[in-house]
Amino acid sequence: MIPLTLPNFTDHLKASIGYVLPEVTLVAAACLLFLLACVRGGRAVSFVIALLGVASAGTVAWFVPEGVVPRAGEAAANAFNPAFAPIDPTGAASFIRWMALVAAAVYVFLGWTDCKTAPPEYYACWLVVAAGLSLVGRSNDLVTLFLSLEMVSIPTYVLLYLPAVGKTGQESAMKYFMLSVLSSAVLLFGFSYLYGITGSTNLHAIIAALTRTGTTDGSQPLLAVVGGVMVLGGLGFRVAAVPFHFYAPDVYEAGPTGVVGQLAFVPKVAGFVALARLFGLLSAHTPQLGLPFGVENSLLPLSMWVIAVITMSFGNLLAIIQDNLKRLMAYSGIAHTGYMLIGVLVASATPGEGVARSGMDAVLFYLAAYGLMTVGVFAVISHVENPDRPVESVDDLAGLGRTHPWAAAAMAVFLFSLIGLPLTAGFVGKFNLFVAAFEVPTDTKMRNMYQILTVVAVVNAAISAVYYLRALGVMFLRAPLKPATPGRGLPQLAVAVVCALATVVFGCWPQPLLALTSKAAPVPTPAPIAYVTSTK
Amino acid sequence: MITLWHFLGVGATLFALGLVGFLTRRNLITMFLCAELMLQGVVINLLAFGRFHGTLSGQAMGLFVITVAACEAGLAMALFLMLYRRGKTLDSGDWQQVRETGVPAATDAVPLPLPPADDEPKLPVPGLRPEQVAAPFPESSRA
Amino acid sequence: MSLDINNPILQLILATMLGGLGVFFLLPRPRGRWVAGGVALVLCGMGTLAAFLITRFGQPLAASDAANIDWVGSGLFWLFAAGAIVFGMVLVTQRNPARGAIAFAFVILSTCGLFLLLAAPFLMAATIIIYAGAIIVTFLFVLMLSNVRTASDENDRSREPLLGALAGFAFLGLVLFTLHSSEADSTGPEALLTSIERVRLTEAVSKLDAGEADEANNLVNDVLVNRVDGKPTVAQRLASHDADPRVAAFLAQTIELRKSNDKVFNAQNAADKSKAAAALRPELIVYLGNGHLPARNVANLGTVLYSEYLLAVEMAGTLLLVATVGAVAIAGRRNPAKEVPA
Amino acid sequence: MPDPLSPIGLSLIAVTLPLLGSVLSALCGAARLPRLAHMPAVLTFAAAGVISGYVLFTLAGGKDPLSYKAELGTWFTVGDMKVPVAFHLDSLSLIMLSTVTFIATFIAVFSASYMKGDDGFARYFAVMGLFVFAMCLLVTSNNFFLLVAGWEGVGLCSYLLVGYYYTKPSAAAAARKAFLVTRLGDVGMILGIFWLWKFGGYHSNIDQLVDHITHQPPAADQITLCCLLLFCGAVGKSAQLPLYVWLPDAMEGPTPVSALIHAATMVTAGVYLLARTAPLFALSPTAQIVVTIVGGLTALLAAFIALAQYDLKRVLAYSTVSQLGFMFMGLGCGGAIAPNIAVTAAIFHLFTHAFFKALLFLGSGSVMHAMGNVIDMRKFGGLRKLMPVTHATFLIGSLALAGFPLLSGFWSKDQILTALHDAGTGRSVFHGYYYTVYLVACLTALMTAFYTFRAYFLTFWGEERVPHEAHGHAHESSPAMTIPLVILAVGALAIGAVVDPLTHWFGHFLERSPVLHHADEAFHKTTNMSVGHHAFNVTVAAISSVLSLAGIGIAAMLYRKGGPEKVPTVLKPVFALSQNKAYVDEVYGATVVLPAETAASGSGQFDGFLDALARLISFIPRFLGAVLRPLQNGLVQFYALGMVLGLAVFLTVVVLRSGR
Repeated sequence: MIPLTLPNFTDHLKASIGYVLPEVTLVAAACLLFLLACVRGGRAVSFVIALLGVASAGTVAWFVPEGVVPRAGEAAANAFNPAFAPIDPTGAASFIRWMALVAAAVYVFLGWTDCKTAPPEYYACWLVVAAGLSLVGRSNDLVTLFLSLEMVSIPTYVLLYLPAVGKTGQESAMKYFMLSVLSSAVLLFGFSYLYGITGSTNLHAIIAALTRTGTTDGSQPLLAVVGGVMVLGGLGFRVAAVPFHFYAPDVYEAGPTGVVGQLAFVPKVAGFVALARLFGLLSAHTPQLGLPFGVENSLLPLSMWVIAVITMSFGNLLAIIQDNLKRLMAYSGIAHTGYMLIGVLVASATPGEGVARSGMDAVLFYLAAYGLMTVGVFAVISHVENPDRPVESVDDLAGLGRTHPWAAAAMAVFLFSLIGLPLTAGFVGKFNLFVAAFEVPTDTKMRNMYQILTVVAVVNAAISAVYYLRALGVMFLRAPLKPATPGRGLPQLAVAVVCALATVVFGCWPQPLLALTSKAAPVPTPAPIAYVTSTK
Repeated sequence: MITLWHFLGVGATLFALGLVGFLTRRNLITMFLCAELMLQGVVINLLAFGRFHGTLSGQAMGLFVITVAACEAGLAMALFLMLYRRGKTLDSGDWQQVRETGVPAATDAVPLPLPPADDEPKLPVPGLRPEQVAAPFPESSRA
Repeated sequence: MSLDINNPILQLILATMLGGLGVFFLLPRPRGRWVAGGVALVLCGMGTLAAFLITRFGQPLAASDAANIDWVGSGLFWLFAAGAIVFGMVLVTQRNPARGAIAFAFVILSTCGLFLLLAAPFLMAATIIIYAGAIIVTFLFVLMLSNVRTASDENDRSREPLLGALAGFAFLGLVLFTLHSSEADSTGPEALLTSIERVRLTEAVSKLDAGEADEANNLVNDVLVNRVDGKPTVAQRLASHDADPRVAAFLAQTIELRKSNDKVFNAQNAADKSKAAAALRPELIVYLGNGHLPARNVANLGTVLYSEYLLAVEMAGTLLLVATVGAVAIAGRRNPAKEVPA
Repeated sequence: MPDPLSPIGLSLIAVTLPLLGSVLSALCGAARLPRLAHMPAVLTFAAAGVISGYVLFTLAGGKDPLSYKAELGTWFTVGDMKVPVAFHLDSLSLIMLSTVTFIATFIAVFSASYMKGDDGFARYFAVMGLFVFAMCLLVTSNNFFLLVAGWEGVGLCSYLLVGYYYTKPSAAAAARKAFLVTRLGDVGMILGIFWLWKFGGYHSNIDQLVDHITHQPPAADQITLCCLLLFCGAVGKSAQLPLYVWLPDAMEGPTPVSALIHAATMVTAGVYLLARTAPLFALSPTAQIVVTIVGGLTALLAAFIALAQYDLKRVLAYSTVSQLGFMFMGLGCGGAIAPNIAVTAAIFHLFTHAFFKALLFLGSGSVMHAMGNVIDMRKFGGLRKLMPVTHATFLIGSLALAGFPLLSGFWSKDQILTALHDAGTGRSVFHGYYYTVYLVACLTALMTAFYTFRAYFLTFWGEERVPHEAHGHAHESSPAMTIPLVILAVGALAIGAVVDPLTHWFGHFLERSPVLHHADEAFHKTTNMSVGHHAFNVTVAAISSVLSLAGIGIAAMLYRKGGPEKVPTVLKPVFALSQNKAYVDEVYGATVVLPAETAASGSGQFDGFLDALARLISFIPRFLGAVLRPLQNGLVQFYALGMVLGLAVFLTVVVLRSGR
């Protein structure tokens, strides 16, 4: 825009800075750590500073109010309408922020053994990742969204390389880097078309324009569809959906355990949230506008359906034949991505017509539950492994029940949760997703494909029990292969135990988390609200 | 005055070329340059759309794309340097140690052509006495 | 579908296939590389692509009528576009990575030319500076690391040349097809000002400069308020262009300005008229947006960056910091082979 | 929150007590007091048994509908669905609760002695406590969540207990097989529950859901689909065709575990589930006839396989499968006669079966204990003198299982046969099927008597032989093991007669459950048939008595002498007998023994075939995985190619489909 009168710069600043104070705090802590790196900071100091940074970010997030955000429509003529600000603190924003902050704290503990080579840099990069994740949840502009996604991936390249001194570690860092660059380019190509077709980088404006520019038969213009598919491809890489999943097994296998634990979770959250924001599934303002890539007006949901089916089946099939534990977790993560795509699909059904669930709430819950279990598994691996006793194949877990009872008990909880046994968070998450898919009425264009998808998912969940159960059996029903060595790093054990407790607590009493997620992704209201009064 | 579509065509072509290069060329540096080529295509798209809409958002976004590309380039340099130090090669195909068990490593069937015959004169290896050449002076005459 | 050479779909398919085949032949490999044929095919492909673009979308920088074709602009466009694509081809197919890097530098120069045509001088400069720096560094690396005179795996072999070329050019074909059909059904993006309107407003600016303020004003009225060749006026389009309230608010402001300016012009008051004529110029600049490019471009871009995208600037700064420190941390490690004896 | 002294409050206390016991047992293990680990389990099971028994007796009289509900607050809310922690106590769940806790108490007492000195003593009782808790949760829950929680909980405990001797690879394999095969059935069940929710207005409480569906029934084929999907779960858990393959393997666990989980309680969960959802099944006669036919086939096949087994526990395992088949046959009659009669018959059989099957398993455990863990009947024999108490109680159990007149098993089996007979002669469209199944059931009853007594005679008759593994402690087990046997034997002997045929208490008590009432209503609405009452059918009873006696008689003729030398060829005793009555016996041999032998071996083959099929099914995912494996070949450019090709495919489809 070329303004007639130059705006007051501080107006723009005021419009957004209040919404990102905790992220600013995180980045400030990261800068402090970078400074510390100049004077050779030790591990303990870095650890404490990182933790303090997270804690102060949490404090800021808790005590500084986000301000009252006028609903769309109240301030139509106002150029600083929050719906058109680069930051949108509504919707799932604060849920994602808290998720990022909790994850930040958890990963500070989890990185204890991995950060040895360069502790300040390691923790600083990690804090930037957390800030990026939080910003993904509140970006309301293509530019901000792209940059926050990069804030998640660029430090990750560094993190993957820093602790990895072995050849395979380098290899995994290289693979992730190259493929991530490729997927970024694809994503950007999609962004450029989305911007081009609508003339704005603002997500809200993009969605509003796309829902209106449909041709006579209600389908999207081709340019927008191409943009949508490219975005799906670029973000499919982050969530590790087939066929964009290729990097996951290799990187998980050879990457440093703590970082892989992060890689298994953070990009997934970022990817799903970005996808939801771009497709208008997750903002307090957008549901009223309709869906740019909904079931009725594009083939994208059908593509996602296919991707979901392939992803969950592929993940499970390859996980069954794995011997390497971390590789197994990679394929398991791919399968779980498939389950989560169900929720995104449900959300892309026409809102309001008998859909009792927004679908994204189920995804958010599942992300939280999946985070708990998968981070927990990697915490256990990181705790148990050491140079004398590397944990590579599943058989390396043999006898864990006797040598490391606490870690084994936590691991058992995670595996049960990954299987989806009742009274664990994993069960509630799966249940939530499946019921949401089942509830979708069959009179949409997709007919009863949601129900078919659920059947496929339930069968897949049953298959997945095979490999989790094998790990479980090896842990408890076999004698240890190597003499017991004491667990390395108490922080990881603490993480594992806390995650296990949370898994059980959220499994037995999921209501608080469910309330949060359904608040973060409310059921869309069907009636469109006129949000712009045309200028007379 | 402006036809958007020509520029979009050029942008798409650059992007596709970069894609082909990324998929086929095995030198890591060339691969990375091809990725940058893709980003150039994206930037052309952005600027063309920006010009078309008469807004500056496109240019701003293009600027950020270039910034991020620069970040990636910096990291790529460091990463490739370390990879080269370890493996003495920049061939992306040499980094395939991590893969599914039981899947054979990809090898190249066709041998490389022999290096062309070298016509340039060879300098003797320093520090060794050239064998064929007889010493013009006796040992003692050297200072 | 008849095999009419002017059929854009046919041209599109032909261009993609020729290009793909040419690149396939050109890609380095130990045996069976056919350079001459590849070059010929690629050139044919590029020609067909150009033919497709012209058939489908006309001359790149066409004016309202044939007499006004901007030959210089068109020529520059074709020059830079061809340069970018040719050097891109060289980068992709060149065996020697050092030459590839130089080719990339030329790609950058060509795209910077295109940037200029797209009224983005700042980006042009920034790209040259950033990439020149990056390229020189890359170049040094290439020289330092891969100074191999013999054939080597990474330079003289291609990974899956057929499938790679197929994937890339299939992608290109699809995107071109998308462009082809997007323009056809006019669901393409909707610009605030069409190109013809821009031309007319530029004319108005020149009239204003020539002292013909009244005519300039009439021209502006023609374009903005009355009608432009049957298409909806800006004011009408404004009502529908409500996606982004910032745009709407801005346009509303300009329309107000137009009304008041027009009133003054119609008042036949000489003193007021000169004042209004003085006000008409900034107004026109507003309409034209970047009408005064490149002079105002940098300033406007700066305004945008430091108002709308201020947060993004900060984030980009963070990213640069992380990347720099990270690169130092990665590369600053002493000989990793020593650390692990394996 | 219910009053703790109200019936439901007491029942909830009874439900939680085993959990407490489990935790305490685990603590005993952790506190290095593993020897005391059985105390908490035994005491809490006993207390739970006493409490549920007390509740049962206080509520036994009266004619009012018996239904207590309790909600312990909201568990969670998902969309429109509010899930409370809801419990439901009616006659059905009360009978299940009492049976489970009662039997569990004695099995715990028995195990305390049986498992003495084992390494995992504390672990054993901790898991057992957890199992009993899960089972109680399963039978008292009023929503499908808790039910599924209990359902998976018992599966998990079964996994842990079957794999108890984890050093044996076969035990670990059996444990995994049991878990995975039952989960295969659970897939169907979960989907069935989803579908039920869809039709049932997303009520999470079972009673509300059932009410909703019975009042606004969906299309017949939809409700049939739901019912059959639910039945899938029951097929897995209750080891019916074709998913029964896990149960015989599950005998790798300690014998008391087999007695508790794989005979008396967990495997009946499927029967309970169908009884609990009887009103839904009443809406779909088609589903009912499927249930009956599956039950009939299972009963017949398992009986055939049992004919040729030499492993005492395996004979009992197959007999369990067969008896569960009987229960499903009975349940399925609800499509042709009043569901109330059908369910009563099935639950009554479940009830008596729990006693005599637990008794038989514990008896076999006692034998096994004395024989040094040898269970092959060819290696021992003539133990009746050596182990008099075990012998006597085992005899009673065998008689009850064989359906010897006036014992518990006789009455309950008679009710099922009567139900089948009535259904077969009734007005149902499927009456021909029912009558066929009735004939199958009669044949199975004959075979049951035969193989039971074959096992009995082989073990306890003939000359005394003891395998060398016994190491000289081949003697009667300690009182801690025999007393539970005696008590269960009393139950097997008399409880059937006491509770139903004489007093009709059982039927009347069960009838008071609102579930059966609803089922009758739905049945009446669907089939337009009147709701009859159970009547003792003298002909059926006489036929079943004759069959039972005939089976016992044949077994006595063939195996009375016991002994290994006669066993390998069944025809040998026939030959010996034929010396003086040659003609008759040859005919007998040709008409009875040979076909029986052939059928038994044929069934064995079929069993093997099913096993191979199961292995094939489990192989398919691995095969597909191996096929997909080369995709991950470690080359970064190949990965990129995969990504781009995938993208290109999606782009092609989307662009060409969207762009007209």
